[in-house]
Amino acid sequence: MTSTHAAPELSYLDHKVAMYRCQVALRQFEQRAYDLFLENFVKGTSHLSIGQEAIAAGVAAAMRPTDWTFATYRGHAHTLARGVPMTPIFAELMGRTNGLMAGKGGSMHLTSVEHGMMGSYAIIGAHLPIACGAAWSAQYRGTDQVAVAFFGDGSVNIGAFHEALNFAAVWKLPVIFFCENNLWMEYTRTSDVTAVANPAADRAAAYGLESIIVDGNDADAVYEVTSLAIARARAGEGPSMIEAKTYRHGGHSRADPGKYRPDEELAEWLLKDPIPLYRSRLLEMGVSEDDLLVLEADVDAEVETATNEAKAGGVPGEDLLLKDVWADGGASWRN
Amino acid sequence: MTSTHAAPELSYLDHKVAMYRCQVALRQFEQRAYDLFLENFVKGTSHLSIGQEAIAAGVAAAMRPTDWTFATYRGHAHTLARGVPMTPIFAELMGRTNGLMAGKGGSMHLTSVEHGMMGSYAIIGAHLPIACGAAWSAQYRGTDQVAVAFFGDGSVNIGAFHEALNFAAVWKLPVIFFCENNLWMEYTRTSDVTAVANPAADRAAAYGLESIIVDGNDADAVYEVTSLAIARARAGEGPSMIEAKTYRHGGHSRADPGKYRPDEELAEWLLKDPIPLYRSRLLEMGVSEDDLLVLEADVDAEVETATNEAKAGGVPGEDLLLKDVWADGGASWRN
Amino acid sequence: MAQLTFREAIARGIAQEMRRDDSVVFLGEDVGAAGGVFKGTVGLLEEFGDVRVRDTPISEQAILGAAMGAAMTGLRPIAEIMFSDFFAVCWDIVANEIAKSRYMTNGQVTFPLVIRSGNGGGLRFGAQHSQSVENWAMMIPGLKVVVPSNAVDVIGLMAASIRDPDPVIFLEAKALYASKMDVPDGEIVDTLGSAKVLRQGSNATVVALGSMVPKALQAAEELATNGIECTVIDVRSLVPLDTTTILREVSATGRMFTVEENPRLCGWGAELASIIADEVFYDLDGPIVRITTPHIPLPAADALEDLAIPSVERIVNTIHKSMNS
Amino acid sequence: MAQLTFREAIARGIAQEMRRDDSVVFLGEDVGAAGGVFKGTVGLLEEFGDVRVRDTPISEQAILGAAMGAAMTGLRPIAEIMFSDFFAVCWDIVANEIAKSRYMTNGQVTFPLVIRSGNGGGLRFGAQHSQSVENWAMMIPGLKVVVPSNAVDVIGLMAASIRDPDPVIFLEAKALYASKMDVPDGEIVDTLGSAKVLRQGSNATVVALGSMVPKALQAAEELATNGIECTVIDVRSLVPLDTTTILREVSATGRMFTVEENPRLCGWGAELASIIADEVFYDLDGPIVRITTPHIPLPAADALEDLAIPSVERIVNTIHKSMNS
Ligand SMILES: Cc1ncc(C[n+]2csc(CCOP(=O)(O)OP(=O)(O)O)c2C)c(N)n1
Ligand SMILES: Cc1ncc(C[n+]2csc(CCOP(=O)(O)OP(=O)(O)O)c2C)c(N)n1
Ligand SMILES: [Mg+2]
Ligand SMILES: [Mg+2]
Repeated sequence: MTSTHAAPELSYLDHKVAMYRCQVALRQFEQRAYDLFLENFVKGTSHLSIGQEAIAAGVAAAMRPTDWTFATYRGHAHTLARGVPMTPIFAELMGRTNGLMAGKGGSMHLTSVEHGMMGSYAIIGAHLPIACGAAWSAQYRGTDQVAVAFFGDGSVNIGAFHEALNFAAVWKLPVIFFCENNLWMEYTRTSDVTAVANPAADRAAAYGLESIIVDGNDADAVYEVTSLAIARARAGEGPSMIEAKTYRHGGHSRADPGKYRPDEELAEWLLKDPIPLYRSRLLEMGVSEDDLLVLEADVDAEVETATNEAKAGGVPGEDLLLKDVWADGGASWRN
Repeated sequence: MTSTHAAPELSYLDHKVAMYRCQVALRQFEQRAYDLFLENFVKGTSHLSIGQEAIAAGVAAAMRPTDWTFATYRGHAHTLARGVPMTPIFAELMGRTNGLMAGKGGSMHLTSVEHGMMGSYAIIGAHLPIACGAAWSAQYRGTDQVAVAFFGDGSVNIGAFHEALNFAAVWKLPVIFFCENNLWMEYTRTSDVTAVANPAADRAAAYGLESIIVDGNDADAVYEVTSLAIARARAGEGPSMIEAKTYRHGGHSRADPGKYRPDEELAEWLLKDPIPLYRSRLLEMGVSEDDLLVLEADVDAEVETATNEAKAGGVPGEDLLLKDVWADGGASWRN
Repeated sequence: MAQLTFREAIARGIAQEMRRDDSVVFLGEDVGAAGGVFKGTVGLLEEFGDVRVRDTPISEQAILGAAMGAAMTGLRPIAEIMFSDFFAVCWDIVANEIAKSRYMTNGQVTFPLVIRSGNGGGLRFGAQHSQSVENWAMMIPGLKVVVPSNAVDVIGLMAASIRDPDPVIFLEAKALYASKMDVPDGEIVDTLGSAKVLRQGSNATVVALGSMVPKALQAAEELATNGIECTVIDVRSLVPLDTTTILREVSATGRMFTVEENPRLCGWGAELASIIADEVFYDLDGPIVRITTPHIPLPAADALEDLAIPSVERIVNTIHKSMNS
Repeated sequence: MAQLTFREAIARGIAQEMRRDDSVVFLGEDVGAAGGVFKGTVGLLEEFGDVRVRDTPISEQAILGAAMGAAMTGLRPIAEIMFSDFFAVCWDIVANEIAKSRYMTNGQVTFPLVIRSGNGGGLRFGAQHSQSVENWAMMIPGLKVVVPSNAVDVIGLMAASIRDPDPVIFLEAKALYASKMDVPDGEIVDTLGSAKVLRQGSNATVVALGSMVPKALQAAEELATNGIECTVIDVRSLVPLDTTTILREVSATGRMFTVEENPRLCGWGAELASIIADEVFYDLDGPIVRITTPHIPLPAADALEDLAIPSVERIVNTIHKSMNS
């Protein structure tokens, strides 16, 4: 497939078109994933980012291929945005041998080390200190790699969040903590259970960090603010925390219709859908409707091909079951 | 013994004298505990509060007998200040049957529910959410009890701290989080590993709380600020966090000479020793030197008697070993 | 008499106790308005209001700390940990605080509380949302550990757990949430520490827990058609453990097989094996065999998960082979 | 050849490996300037500097998260958890993240890291600072678990653990920190998964770990004077487990006794008992008996702690009684 990852050397407009393509690809991918779930191809759970694509696209565009992403269970978008092809992700959701992790991880644990996608973590908060560790390793080895860890608004009340933020600040680690504030936890409104209005930004000061809030439905804004934070991190100026305001269009996970949310709230945010907004912006900037239609059709075709390739994958068996608990490739605990 | 707990109905001066007596009692008790350790009567570890007595005394004076204290492993002072007699505490340190918990808990876990001393907890941070639970119970049952949880400056970087603070704030619980900032963790300076200058106070805002700092070597100041916070809690206005600046004169625990601290730093803080300062204040206010000498001799005698009573205690055996794992009094896990 | 699912039985059991005792309160993530992510607590908020049924932040240490502090000051809290895997983020409160404080204080405090949690695999949730953690709890002195295998037991054991003065870890097999059975009307109260003999046979004793119980029963039926008659025991509670029943039934057949969902090492079956091999060694006619999930993290793919967790087929084959060798 | 204490051996083992491999880094609370609360890491800061030896905040999740992230990106971190009881505040990182991530990613990541920790009782530290948590780690697939019993093994097994590509939980018996022995000069590297037969006898096999090893040896000597000759095995590593040696030695004597410091339920001894009772059942001449701490939190008082943890006397009496009944 064409990489959805926008490399920084692109021209100004190409760069923006690439960010648009990325957002469209994330959207199309996840819509298809939802269909595949309805058709019972996708087993287990999955958490879609539909409505939040500008964040994954904007942040990924600000990263270098050698940088690291740490995502949550809601990690399809971040995985794709780092350039991981669609086929292995679809196949992973379906539990096939051609899956990104041969079916062993599933939707919540997408990982592709070769793309800098260092894992999707399904226990709230856990990956934040882990991202610190990667950043520490970059600092120690004197590379200029940066780690970016995404988390939700509901995740700011777990202990690991706090430990990671203080640790990163004290050690001046090159790590960006990126809060995707979509207002909701699973079925509970985050503001009902959080002592501050901006769950991440209002706590930045507690770690000596600047309070940064950005429109999470605007890929350009996300790109800008992340680029600055990454530049600071590379320059040895330590961590940043960014809070992006956004919304998930669907429910929390595949089984959830999201009915607990007021209709008006959803309607209001649908108007702020990042993809049509970005599309209009491109048209205003002179990109032609035809070019966009071609791009969109191209993504469609990519999704279609990937779906078919994924479905063609095999069913994993005993060999995979007992593979790779240990670095020797096996699962034996005895001699 | 005479209770070291100052009840609020005392006259102004009596109240101050009682706070002085409390501080002297804490100091004398712990000096004796240290001697007993050198004489090998006290086994295991113990953590003294010598230098920090104004906090225990000031806070306890602001509490009602029905209020609850949650302390750390550094809990001798808080236990005494709530009115627990010296004998069972000495005996607990010595592992005797007449110990406060018959030797089963030891120095780090002093508990006397009848005095509102709800336990001393030896895992950093754990008691902060537990104190929230007691406060929740008061709130639910409509009593006006308040929970006070003490913690050290080094404890602000553990996850449980963060969870407890947010939880208490959101549920508006009647709990006071009291930080005894003695500048040091075990052998590491807290400021070396903490992102903010005032470890607790600079984080209050992250939980929507006011930032409160007090001179922890001034029992009156501690009493005032705590009284206000408790009044707010009783009035349903939710939690407070207080940071008191203080210093431990000795090492972290019984085995530690505390040599890692600069001589000047220790010297400076010895000048701020809360007990002589408070003594001078009383003299200035017209309390006679003779009265103070009598009081001090009285405490001496109390320590002496308690030491002897404690030493007379028995050695616990099998019956205590297998007692009270369960509410039925036993330890059986099978039928 | 009404047909109830396992998940509906949870809410019924909790409601039964909340009605009779005002000191019973319930807290957890998404447990109120949403009725729980597994829909195990639907209707509780409506009936008991938001003072007794409380949604919390994602702060498992705070949830269990709050439950502990409330229990030691007069309430009888029920706390939900959504997936039992999340015990790992609050294990200190469970293992170091709740479990030990009564003993450490020489009995000054008591912890009448229940921590309920969705446990185990079968739903293709992957390694961090599918663990069977009954052995995590069993190995900590001071915790009672209850694992029901059907809707009626859910209600009765839930009631017994709530009324119990000690902390109970109540593990609900996620794979059973949708299972249904007829449940009698009226109050149901069971007893902790009583295993149930579900089937009697003379050749071997099969000991199972939670989601493995229906599988063990089905395996026993298949084995019977092959001439191997099995006693099947539903352990129901690991602490207190009904060793009386288990020792008796194993002695009677001379053979024991355990069926465990937990990964292999240090499971409850190992503990049972060690009890049997010590206390009724001379009654044994052959090896004690444990049928467990292999010692691996649980994979997400349906095909792999089905290979990992003991299946009826694997139980049948293992017992068959062992009895005929 | 020099006399070294167990605690000095820790620093020597770590230093040996830090000298040969720049990617080895070390972090923990009070480990640098202070040399560790148990003085197990004295001299490391001085030799390797504060970029490789780092003091951390009291943030166990951050410490182990950092170790994990560093290990997956090319370093070989050693992290200290001061007391093994504190694993409870960071168990998620250990059990859910470090242990499972290699498997979940189908081998994309590797975790060459060591988590070392002071383990067990004997110092009158009470229930929250004295636990033996080897079974906590053993029951989690994906963790290796190493427990040395003497200074030479500390160095060799530490080196092997650091060089091992998988995560190792390295538990140091606090009760042994002061023990001394002669240690050869030069590099010492041992092998994980190899138990050691310390004494050979024909009547019974005693299997011990960590702080229980010297007690088991002493008990064996006393028993010998009573005509009971015991083989004594030092397990040394629970995962990988040297079942070859253990099965062979138990089969040879026909009797197995385990000596465990952990509270009774679901200890490593239960796992061994279940392996023996399955795989060499027909070689057994009598019951398998576990000698453990009772299933209680550990009390603080010296008299009580001594009653709780298996003593030489209790080992002798238990074996004596069992062999003569
Ligand atoms: C420690 C822990 N507690 C609870 C959960 C269950 N859980 C999964 S997602 C979620 C809500 C998270 O909300 P938020 O952080 O806002 O992220 P979002 O799902 O909105 O992206 C919860 C409670 C979990 N995975 N881990
Ligand atoms: C979770 C946890 N980590 C580490 C420790 C070891 N420890 C005990 S006291 C202490 C220092 C605490 O410092 P501070 O909070 O400032 O309290 P102080 O001892 O100064 O009163 C440490 C690291 C512990 N008990 N619990
Ligand atoms: Mg959210
Ligand atoms: Mg301090």
